[in-house]
Amino acid sequence: MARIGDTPRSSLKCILEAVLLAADEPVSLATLSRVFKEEERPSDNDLGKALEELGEDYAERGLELKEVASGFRIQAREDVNQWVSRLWEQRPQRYSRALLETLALIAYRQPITRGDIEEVRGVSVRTNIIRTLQEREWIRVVGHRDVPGKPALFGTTKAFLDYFNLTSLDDLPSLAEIKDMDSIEPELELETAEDDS
Amino acid sequence: MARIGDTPRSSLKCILEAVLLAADEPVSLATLSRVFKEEERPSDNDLGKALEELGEDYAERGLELKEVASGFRIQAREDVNQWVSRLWEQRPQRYSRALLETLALIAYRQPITRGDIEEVRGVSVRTNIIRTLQEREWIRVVGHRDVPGKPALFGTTKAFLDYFNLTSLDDLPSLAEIKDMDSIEPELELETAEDDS
Amino acid sequence: MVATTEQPDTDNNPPAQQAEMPFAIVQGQPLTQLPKDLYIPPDALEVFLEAFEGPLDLLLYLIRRQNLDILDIPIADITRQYMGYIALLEDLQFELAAEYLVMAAILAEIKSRMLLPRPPGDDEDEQDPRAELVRRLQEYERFKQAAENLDDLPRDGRDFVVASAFVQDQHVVQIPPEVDLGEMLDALRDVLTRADLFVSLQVQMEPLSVRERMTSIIDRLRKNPYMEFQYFFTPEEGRMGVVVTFLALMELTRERIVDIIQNEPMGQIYVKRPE
Repeated sequence: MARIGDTPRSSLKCILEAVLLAADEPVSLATLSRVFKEEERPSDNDLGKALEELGEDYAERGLELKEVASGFRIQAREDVNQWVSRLWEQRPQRYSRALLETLALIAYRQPITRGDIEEVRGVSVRTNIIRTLQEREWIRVVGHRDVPGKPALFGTTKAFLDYFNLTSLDDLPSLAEIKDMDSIEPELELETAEDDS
Repeated sequence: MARIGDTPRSSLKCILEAVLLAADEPVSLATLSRVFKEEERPSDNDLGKALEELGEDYAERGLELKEVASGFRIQAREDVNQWVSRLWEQRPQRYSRALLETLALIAYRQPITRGDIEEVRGVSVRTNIIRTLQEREWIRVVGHRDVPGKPALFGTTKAFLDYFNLTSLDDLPSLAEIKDMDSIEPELELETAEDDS
Repeated sequence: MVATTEQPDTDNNPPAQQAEMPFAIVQGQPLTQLPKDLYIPPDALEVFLEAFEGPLDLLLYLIRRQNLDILDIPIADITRQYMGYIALLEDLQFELAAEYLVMAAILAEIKSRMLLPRPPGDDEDEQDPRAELVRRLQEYERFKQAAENLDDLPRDGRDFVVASAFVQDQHVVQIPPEVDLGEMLDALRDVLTRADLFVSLQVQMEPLSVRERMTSIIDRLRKNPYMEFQYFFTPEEGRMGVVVTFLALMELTRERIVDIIQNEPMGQIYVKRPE
């Protein structure tokens, strides 16, 4: 049986590249490590170095090695997206504002109940939005709040992060600040007097 | 909108590579041609040349550019197949009690026939248990008993001793010791646990 | 409900800089007032309502399009505009989501509280009646923004495509389970207890080295089915080794696994693998 590096084609880097491209989903470091038999298993350090080299090889290519939440994957860069996307007739799906707002609330405020979401949005959340998000495996029930009715608490998944090319929730754009109202207190009475003319 | 070759990442070759890897199936020359807008569409000759170059780039990689009936695709080479295929390995279930009993009897009573094992266990030994243990190279046929049917005699192997970190069968606790154990000693489990790491 | 009593643009005309938002476009012309005699397809208003994600969104729109400070909303003005839209929609028997009506009530309440003289002295504790609404508007706005940011993030299949290579004969590799020695010994104890072997068969207590030796003897006979008896004894193993080998050979003979042959008295003894 051949061993790592017996030929240039089976160098650690080449094996990792083939494994990443053969996998149907991002591959974690643990899984990458497991494709090697115990007696030849490279250290995490060696794996990391080979991945780094592979990433550098891709610097001038239409591909990139990307680490997302559930592991590493190779993807076509945005640079070549205009051509790649012409492979498919269908335009990528657009999502409604209601769905995106619900998803944003779950992402930033998890764990969160449907009631919490409705309170912030000021409207009821339609069931099919929750269902769509669950079917896409972007959100999941992470528990139940200990109040009457035991409403489900939702959180986002690794698949959500993978889909949006993120490694962790920390990579999400930061939320806008909430401004304090006290600063405008003095003008209050003047203003109301005018308004009610 | 960027044009072919504006950057190294969007050279014709890089675009083709990304397109081939983004597609889920072989891509015909006609489809490859169609990802380019009419005004920038390369000739079939240019496409062919770029594909050839791409194939050469892959000479020392774990991948190859392959033309099949329905078009071109990039695939993992046989050189790296042993690692790639471990991606789809099935996580082990646990061995059955029957298998462990059979293995223990072979270890302690070798050389032993299947009939002997059945006699002690009081039930028949399924063929797939014997086969599993043989495939794992923990037991082997060491001979045949000189009785009608010439049943195979099984014994344990060096690999069996290695797996359990034993130098010889004498390192196994004696039957008397086993009888007296309430449950198997913790040190023993600790030892094997370390071995498996 | 307060909302229905007030009509838009009946008394107070909005300030000039506040361009009214068209609620529909008819033949390219934005429609800000609803002519009493003009038929507007209900669909147009539906589109208008669907453009908003609820009353907070509508309020935010009214505030933002006039460049008003969210922290200092002219509540009477905004309430009047809001009520205007609500009334308009109700006039058309448009079925409004309940949330819009609730908001109308909230606005009316804030407006009336703003009119009440505030008790002198304890303005420290007295909150601006608008405070809660302002908090909600800001909270909603930040998530509205977050949703837009989310929409702008690179997205799988839209902004990038995951690359994958073909794999020939993709077959599943079975990884054998780990076995714990203790687990195996537990199994052995069970089976021996079941078979009552601990008590009945003292032969079971023989040292395992004999068993091991038995295996190695047959193994050697596999390669050479006919071997001299003394060949199996190695003096380096000492007395114990000799005893182990002897016991192993006896046991193998008893179990009819090997034959021991002596062709003539005092002659060479052979160990033979049965044919």
